[in-house]
Amino acid sequence: MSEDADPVYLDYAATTPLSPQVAKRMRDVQENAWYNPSSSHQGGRISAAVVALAAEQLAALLSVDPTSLIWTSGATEADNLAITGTARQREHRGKHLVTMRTEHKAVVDVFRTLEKQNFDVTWLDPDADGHLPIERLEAALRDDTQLVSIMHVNNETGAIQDVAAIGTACKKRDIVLHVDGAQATGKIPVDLTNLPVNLYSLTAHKFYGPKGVGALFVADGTRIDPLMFGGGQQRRLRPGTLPVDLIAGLGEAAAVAAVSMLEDLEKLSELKSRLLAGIQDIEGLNINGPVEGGFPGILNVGVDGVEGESLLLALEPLCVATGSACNSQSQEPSYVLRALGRSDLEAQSAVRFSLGRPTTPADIDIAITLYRRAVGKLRKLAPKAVVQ
Amino acid sequence: MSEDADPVYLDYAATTPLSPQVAKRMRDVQENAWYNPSSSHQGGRISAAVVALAAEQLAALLSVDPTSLIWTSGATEADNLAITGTARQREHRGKHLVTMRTEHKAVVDVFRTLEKQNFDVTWLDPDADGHLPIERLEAALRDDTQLVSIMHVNNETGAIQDVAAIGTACKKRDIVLHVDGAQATGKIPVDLTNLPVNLYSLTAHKFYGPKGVGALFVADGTRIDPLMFGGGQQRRLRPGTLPVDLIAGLGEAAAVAAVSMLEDLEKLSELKSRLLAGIQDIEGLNINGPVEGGFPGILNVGVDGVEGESLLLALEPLCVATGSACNSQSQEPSYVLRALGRSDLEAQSAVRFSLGRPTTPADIDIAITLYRRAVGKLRKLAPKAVVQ
Amino acid sequence: MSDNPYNPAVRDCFSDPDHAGIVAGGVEAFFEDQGMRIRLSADVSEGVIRELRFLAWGCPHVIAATELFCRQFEGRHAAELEQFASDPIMQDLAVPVEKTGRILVLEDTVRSLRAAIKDQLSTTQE
Amino acid sequence: MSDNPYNPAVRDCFSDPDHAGIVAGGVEAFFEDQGMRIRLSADVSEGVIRELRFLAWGCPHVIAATELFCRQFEGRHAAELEQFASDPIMQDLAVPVEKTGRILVLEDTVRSLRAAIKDQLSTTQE
Ligand SMILES: Cc1ncc(COP(=O)(O)O)c(C=O)c1O
Ligand SMILES: Cc1ncc(COP(=O)(O)O)c(C=O)c1O
Repeated sequence: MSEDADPVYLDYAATTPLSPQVAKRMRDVQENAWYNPSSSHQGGRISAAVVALAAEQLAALLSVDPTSLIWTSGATEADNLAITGTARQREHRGKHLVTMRTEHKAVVDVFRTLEKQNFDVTWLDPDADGHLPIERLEAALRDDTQLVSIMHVNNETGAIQDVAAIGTACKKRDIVLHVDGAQATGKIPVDLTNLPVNLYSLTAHKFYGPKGVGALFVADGTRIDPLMFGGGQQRRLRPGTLPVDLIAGLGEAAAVAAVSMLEDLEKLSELKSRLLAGIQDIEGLNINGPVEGGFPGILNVGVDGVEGESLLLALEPLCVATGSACNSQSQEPSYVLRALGRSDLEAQSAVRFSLGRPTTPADIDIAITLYRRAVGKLRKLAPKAVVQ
Repeated sequence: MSEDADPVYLDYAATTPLSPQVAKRMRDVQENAWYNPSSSHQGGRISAAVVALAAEQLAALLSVDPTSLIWTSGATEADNLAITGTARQREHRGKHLVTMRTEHKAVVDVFRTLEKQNFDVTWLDPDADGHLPIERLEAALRDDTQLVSIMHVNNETGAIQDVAAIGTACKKRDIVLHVDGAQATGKIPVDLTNLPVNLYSLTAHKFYGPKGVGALFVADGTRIDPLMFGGGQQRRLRPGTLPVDLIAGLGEAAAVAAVSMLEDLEKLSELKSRLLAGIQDIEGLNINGPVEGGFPGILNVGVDGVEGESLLLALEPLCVATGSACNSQSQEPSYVLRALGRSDLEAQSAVRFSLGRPTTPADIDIAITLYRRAVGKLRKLAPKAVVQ
Repeated sequence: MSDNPYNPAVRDCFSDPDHAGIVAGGVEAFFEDQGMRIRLSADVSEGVIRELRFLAWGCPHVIAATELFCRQFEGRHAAELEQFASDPIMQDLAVPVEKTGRILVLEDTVRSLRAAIKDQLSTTQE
Repeated sequence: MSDNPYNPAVRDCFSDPDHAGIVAGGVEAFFEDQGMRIRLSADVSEGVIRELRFLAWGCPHVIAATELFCRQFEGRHAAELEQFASDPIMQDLAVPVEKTGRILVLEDTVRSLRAAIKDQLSTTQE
């Protein structure tokens, strides 16, 4: 960054830089295996082998079979493919679908579109911490329910859903479960062999892999309709030339994550505690999301009496998010926090600190100082509300 | 390549390596501007500026406004988005669509899917050279025709369509014209300000840019429905985190192409002539596609009495394609060559030599030697057909 | 994809709001709309605005616009407030169109301040 | 995404088909099916296949299988042709399932060769 001096990046839930190992692997592939993996000549075979290795690496991280992975351009596409693909595939059986209000836009907007196409969508509310009470899910399931889509780790609050319980509830009723694992993959242990999940979405750039590539896990026996057509690549489920270097980068990121995950988690927990300790005495501070047990890389806090956009500017050179990165173009208060019961005013002051592998205690200390200063400054600047 | 010794790559229509300038630019972005361009903080703005520059670079190559470009994962997605998006957007006006039999799978398979959804598709045949006679198009257009999709440069034969004439015919009747420019962009001059085209698809990896990124040009006033949903990115037409490094690479590839195109074309013409001169005396050789006036980077030839798959293996270490790279998994004779009037037997022996910026006269000479030897060997091996 | 949404003038006014605060015992104006709140207070004597202070709750453009207003009108004749229009300020601060409505809250507050100063003058002259 | 579709045995038989050709005046068999064509010719004397040659039109697996057959049976007793089965050859060459049908063309040609040799023997013994 060069715009201003010494920025501190605490927005790793929005995106991450390439891990050095990933960058190295991608460079190697770009130089020595840049062929089209579908070509039947020697070059094509070299690239195909690179793709096969990446599939193994990612499969190992998730404990799945390499052949169950479909490469996509990211989690957005994987979510679209999984949800629309299942809805279409099972349309003749029933048109009831279930999801949560706190899902990412890449899920919410797909369901909104399906609603317009006469699908019947039940939008479940989380509890105040962001979790889905399993009774709420059970109560929503019907004879004609075909699909449940629930995210694993929430991108705004870090809340982790009980995927095992959700999956068990679905499986009993032969309902397909899709899980948006964009914020979980490579960050917390995900063992899809032992989770009753049919479809699982992920994206590489959230765990130090390249942007523009992701994957959809499709369990054996789960059938979905494709979203795009052309070419016979990937079992006709997803056409297009395979970006061999991006796929290699995704595989390598998975391999790195597999090795460093526990260490990463421990470090993130310590850093999150440090951050919380540094700001929790601020008057009127509230935590958005689970106080305990959430993903330790995310801390979302709001304060009274401070306007969100001004807070963000006053925090510079700290790079944090007000809501989800994907919502940050709009100034509307986060619908995720609203679903947790926050008022518009509370929601709009929310700041998501998201920590990553490169984060240091010094970064946290700077963040604490900047946050305290910004809140103090804006509070001093604010006139008292006058009830008119 | 390491599998065997000294391969000669003449499959640049399948994919190309990164130009050194593109690789350099991408590395720089990966290190210094790897943020999420949608983030409203300092980092996000740095990445947004990178994306804006890339849009300008690509816009300059195509003579369009930067705001008319939608980033996609490649031409496959751009084709799907353009065709499905137009068909859906204009469905209420009419359900007749027109395309050619010689289109890429990423177009053909989308129209096939639309046919299943009760759209009425007219499949036009090319002449023997691969061109679309404009009277054939005119004759096919009806009052309820909403979309025509014709590719610019054919990926198997190099035939170049008269996009200006096609566009004029469409414009008169308020029909949307989509052009698949995957094999044209960055290779031949494309001036979309002066071509009556509504939608134009492209993919970076065909002109020394990265794999996994492409774009769709959407002319001012042309409206399409999105294919995917989620997030507000890209005017709600295409969601997902923007892969800033890939987009930067696409922009840079466009900038390089703008500078080197004429020189590239001249060189390719010379190399193609050299190749043709070296093999044209082979008995029973025929050229698939235009003998004159096609894209000089592609030469597609067939020979009597030789089986295609064996020819490909006998040609090793020459890396060439039998049909389109995207079809090469299937052993079926190319439907493109069949549409040109070739028999199955003729089509299956076809070899596409596609030359690129790194191709040298020495590569061509090796290709000539290998091709002559392989044809000779397989012909010697072939028993005469016995009419039973 | 956004360019930097805050031009240097916004950044300067926002990060160094010299006129933040309240003029104790000064003329006051307060306006609240669209979730924005602006409070102006002024020390006016002999028709001249000797001191002009603000408090504001809103986005950076609202805060910067209010600070800029104070910078521009402190020291000038109160009568000149008549000439105030938000357009030049919006230009100086490159306020995006979608925020125009917010800046009009400043206009309303300034109008209210003018009225309050007139009131005070008439009270004083009585 | 394909692994290398040709194992080393295929590559060897395909690139060095020592047995390509025709035995002039030998016993002949020809079979054509599914677009594949195989011609075998053999010099058989005293019940032994002294020389075995082939011509083939087809994919690399067909050519390699035919060459491999020749390598295996040249020099052996013609009676041993009875033992010929395409399964071991398909295994040696790792022939993909979708090509199994093509290799059966070889089986048919060998059967036809066997018959031709028998014919010749009976003619000779007459
Ligand atoms: C939970 C969740 N799902 C989906 C996505 C979409 O990922 P991408 O933008 O890489 O497609 C994101 C991140 O933006 C996310 O956090
Ligand atoms: C004419 C044409 N259209 C579309 C495509 C698809 O491009 P991509 O695979 O990059 O999506 C290709 C190349 O594969 C092509 O040659």
